[in-house]
Amino acid sequence: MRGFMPMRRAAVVAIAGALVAWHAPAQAQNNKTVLIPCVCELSGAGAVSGTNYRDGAHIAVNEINAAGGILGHKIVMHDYDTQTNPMVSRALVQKVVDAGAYVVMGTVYSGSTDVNMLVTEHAGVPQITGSEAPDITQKGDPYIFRTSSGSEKDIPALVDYFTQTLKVKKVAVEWVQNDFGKGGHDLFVQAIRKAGVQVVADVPSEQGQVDFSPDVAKIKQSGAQAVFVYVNEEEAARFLKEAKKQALTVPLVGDVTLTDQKVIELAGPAAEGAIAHVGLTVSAPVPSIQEFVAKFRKIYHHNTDHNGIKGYIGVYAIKYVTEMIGTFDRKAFAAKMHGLTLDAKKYPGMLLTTSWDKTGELSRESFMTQVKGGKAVVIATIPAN
Amino acid sequence: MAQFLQVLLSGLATGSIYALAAVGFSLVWQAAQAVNFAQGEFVMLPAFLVLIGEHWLHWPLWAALLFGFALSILLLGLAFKRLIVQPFGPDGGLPLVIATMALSILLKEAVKTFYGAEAEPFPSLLPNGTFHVGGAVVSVRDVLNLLAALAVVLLLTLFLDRTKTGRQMQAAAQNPGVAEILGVDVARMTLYAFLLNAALAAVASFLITPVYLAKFSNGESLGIVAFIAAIIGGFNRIRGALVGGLLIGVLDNLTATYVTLSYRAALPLVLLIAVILWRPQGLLGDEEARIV
Amino acid sequence: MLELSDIRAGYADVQILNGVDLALRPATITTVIGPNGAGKSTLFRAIFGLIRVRSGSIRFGAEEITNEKPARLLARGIAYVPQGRNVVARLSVRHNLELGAVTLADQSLVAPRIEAVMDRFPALRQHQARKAGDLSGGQQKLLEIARALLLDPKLLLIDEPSIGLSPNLVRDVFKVLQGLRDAGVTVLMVEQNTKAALAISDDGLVLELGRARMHAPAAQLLADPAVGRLFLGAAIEG
Amino acid sequence: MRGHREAIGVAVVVAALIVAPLGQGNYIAYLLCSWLMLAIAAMGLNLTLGYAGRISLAQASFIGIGAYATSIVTLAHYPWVLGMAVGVVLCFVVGLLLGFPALRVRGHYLAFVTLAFNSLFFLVARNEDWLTGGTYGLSGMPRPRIGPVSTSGQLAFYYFTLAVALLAAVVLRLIVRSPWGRAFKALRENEVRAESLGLDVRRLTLLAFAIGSAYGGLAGAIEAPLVQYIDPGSFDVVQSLSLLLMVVVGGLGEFWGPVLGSAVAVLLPEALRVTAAYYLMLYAIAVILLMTRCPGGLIGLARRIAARPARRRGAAVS
Repeated sequence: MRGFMPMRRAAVVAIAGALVAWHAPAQAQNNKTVLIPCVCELSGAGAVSGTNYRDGAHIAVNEINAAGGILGHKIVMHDYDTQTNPMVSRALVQKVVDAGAYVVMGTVYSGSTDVNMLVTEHAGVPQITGSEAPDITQKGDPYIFRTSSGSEKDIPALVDYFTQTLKVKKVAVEWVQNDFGKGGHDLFVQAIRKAGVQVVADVPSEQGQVDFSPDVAKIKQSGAQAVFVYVNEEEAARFLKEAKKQALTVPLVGDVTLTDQKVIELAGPAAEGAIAHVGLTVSAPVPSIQEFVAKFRKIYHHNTDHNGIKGYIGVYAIKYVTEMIGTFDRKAFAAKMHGLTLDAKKYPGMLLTTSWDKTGELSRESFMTQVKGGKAVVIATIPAN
Repeated sequence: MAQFLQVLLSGLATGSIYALAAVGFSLVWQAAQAVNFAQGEFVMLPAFLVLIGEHWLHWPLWAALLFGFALSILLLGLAFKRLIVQPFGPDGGLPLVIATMALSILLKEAVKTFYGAEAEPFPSLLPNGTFHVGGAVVSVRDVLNLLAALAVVLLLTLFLDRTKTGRQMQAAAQNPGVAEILGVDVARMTLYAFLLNAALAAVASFLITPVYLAKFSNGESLGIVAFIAAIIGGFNRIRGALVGGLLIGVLDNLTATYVTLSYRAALPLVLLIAVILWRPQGLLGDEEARIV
Repeated sequence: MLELSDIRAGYADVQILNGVDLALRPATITTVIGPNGAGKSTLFRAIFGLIRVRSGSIRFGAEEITNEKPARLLARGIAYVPQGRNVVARLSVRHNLELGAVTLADQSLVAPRIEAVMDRFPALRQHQARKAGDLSGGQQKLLEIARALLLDPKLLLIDEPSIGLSPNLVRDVFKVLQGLRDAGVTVLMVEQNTKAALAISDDGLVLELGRARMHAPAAQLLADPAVGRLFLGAAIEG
Repeated sequence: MRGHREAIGVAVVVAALIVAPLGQGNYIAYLLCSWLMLAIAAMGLNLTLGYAGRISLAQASFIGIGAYATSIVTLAHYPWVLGMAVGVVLCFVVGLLLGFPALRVRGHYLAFVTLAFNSLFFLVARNEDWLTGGTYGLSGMPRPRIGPVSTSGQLAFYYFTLAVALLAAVVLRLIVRSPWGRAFKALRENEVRAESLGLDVRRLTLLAFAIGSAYGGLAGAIEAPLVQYIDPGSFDVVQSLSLLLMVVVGGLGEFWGPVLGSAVAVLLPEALRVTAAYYLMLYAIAVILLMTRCPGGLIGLARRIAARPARRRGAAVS
């Protein structure tokens, strides 16, 4: 008897838990709604990106629903937390696909998207991801679409900047050893070498690293004429502070993060002079983006990063494309979106004119920005490619 | 040479912060046989309490600091002992370890949910300048951090060795049974150890957060480094934790500069395994004290 | 002096003392004898408030002291030297002595009293700066006794003082106890070396299965053939 | 009598597990697979920690070794069985080696040695791209074929996982019930006594580590084809801590403890999804309360509740 009891309890718990699990979301679907779930990193290492992506998406959902929905259907968006765990993300995408999702929003972390896009591809459900790793759109998956361009799109602009604007022959690379940093690092090192520039210091750092003094000391010693910095926000701020402390005076150039408002706030005066190529940025000197950023702050009482914008335009893209095809047809949706350009003048929810190619890769115009007087200022505009 | 000096000095500055966390950790370990898996979060939290005072209650910095310090002692000292450690009795064992792991999740999640997931700047309490030593650039802040850590450990050692209360704490930690028959208030002495740990964590928090930035996940690596520092140095010695902390800070930087960057995190781990296997009492510890 | 009536106490589910009655005469040495598991050490722990007395009462002089905390009992003039090693190894000899006086209300008395006990135990004065853990076993035991004397106790509970000591040291310890008795201190002792202990005692108490079987002058117990067969012979042979 | 009832109970549960995913869609089948996978790993940890009393904070690294071995072998188009065998044997050997520190130190010290091992494993998995794919990880592992039957469908893979898990449970049951198992328990209760009973404490300790680790490897061999993607982050120290939590929350040293503990860990986020951001906090508070009130875990709690009326009846009679 004693041996048997716990097992029965286990079964009861398992069954009770499972019942809760599979009945809740299914009811949401009736004929006047459309299910667009958001599967995101709400906890774990990717929580900041994931929550911003979700919050941005919800702003769009509320606006669209207030204006009558998509083709008269109200959007129902439930949030699912992947815990930044690829295995969980796959389970959750499977779950929302089973529940009849029209289009899936998320995930932001490339490691997760790599896994769960297998599920949407298999089921033929379009997925609007926030991931920027190059391989996402290189797998021939017809149902994956980006909300910002992959890092491989940014690299040519950066290489041009090092070779043509800065005219340097020796660079150092400071990068973070996660899938984001490694993706950028590999592409950049390959491209800059091809352009005849020598990489004199290749410095990997840990995610969450706090002491950047050996990194900066190594770069200083290497005689690099400029540094390519490819790390996440807090690490970027710590790196900038250490660089300032050790009086590293060569240009520091990054992608997206280095001139991010958050980094400027965290690094204070140490951020002054930092340069970055930004695709989609909250500091872009474009009225539509500034309006969105203000709107976000008003609703959530904190600032968003570019992931908030990605979530927002992702949902609007779903609306516009669906209205173009006139029906909730997943296959037609994916077909329509390939090779599509949405002009921001006609489709204001896109904030900036945006195009997708046949792989789901995205392009729009981008900017070179530099921190001047505590603000990121655009120093050059790079057309869409 | 300038490079060597540079990373050595930076390593000492970082190591001094590890040392503060490690000292408190070994105090609690000795006093209550409790390995606190939430130690890293104990260093993360006080900075956020200050930020709450500053940004939510709109108090001046000094009041916010005082508020953060007092609340840390209350929450991480008193409440931690009463609500989490005490119910387990004298030998908490594994369930107590699990409870502190759960506490670390709770603290992280609470900060993330109620304050925010993004890193926040933290006001610097120390002057910002830099000066040059033999070609290395040293910030005043780093030097002051190091001095502060040394001073705290020195004062603590003096307190434990030179005052009657300190010696009662030592007796209560080393041999609670004897302390009790001599009339030492063992429960009170144990409480002092918890309060001291909370105070040290708060000091460490205020010193490092201007550099580390305030983030809910700051404790994750710091907690582990504190364990490692305490064990390497010898957990039954206050100055062992100090030496362990400084050693890890310096070795970490030297490895990163001269040996390997991808494996920079491996060195303290290898050192830890080696110390545990060949000298479990730690580099400075003595053998007579019990091994938990 | 010390009066126990119908004391019951034990650990968790096991009751060890099953109704102990005892009255000590002032300024005497009383040795408790009995087989292993009779509850000798438990009796001391119960008197000194280290385990809960479940029923019965303990009186010291005119006062009820059942289940009082050690710190209170020390203040009343009861000191306890448990069996085994009980020094704080990493503190110096002098600091160990000081610890014996933490409950003393007037801390200005501590220094002179330490001087006084060091007069009594010159070896301790000689080693006062050394770590207690570095002393020999016998010296540690002397340190413990000295530490117990700092508060000028009226009653000394001492458990197995001779374990691990050389015969010379045992003699020294017994001499100290006799000296204390002569100075008016009441001593209650458990001792495996029963014959030698009874020889210096005034009274003896036979404890068996958690009850006091016999309480009589030591000489009478030494002469009792039944006691000798049951409790003394084994101890001497073993 | 007792054995008989237990047999019926197990039969009912197995029957329930067989029908559980029917008609429930892929998600439930997937969820049940991850539960069974974690249960296998937790069972192994329970053998090392719950039965033999040696703590290990490295179980996730063994899942990792099993998963990488299986992935590398199956991505090279060799059968899953081979990958699984390589992974399990590798874990057994590495577990044996990791058992050596357990001969010298225990308790918190052993916890830190194993924790350090897990961190080192993470670094190697991340840095040695040539073997492990580095931060990008490995993906696209095929699911096994059993003769002509492919398990690439979610339901088929569930039954495959269930079969493996049941087999693993039966083997563990045999181990626990064997003289070995009793020796493990003796080792946990009192090492000196175990030695005096003539048990070879050295060999038992090493075996406890090796077998527990091999179970981790088996779980990894399931995880690779289940998720079809692995990266170093899936096997870091945090995962080891959460496995430890599962074992202790379920009930340390209880045969069904890890099964229950992993079920709670997998299903609780689902059950508490209404509480959104607060669920981890609620879970943490629940664990703290459980540990302070009932260190025996959920099974200990169930026992206590089951025993209470009996005790009351007993009291009334006396």
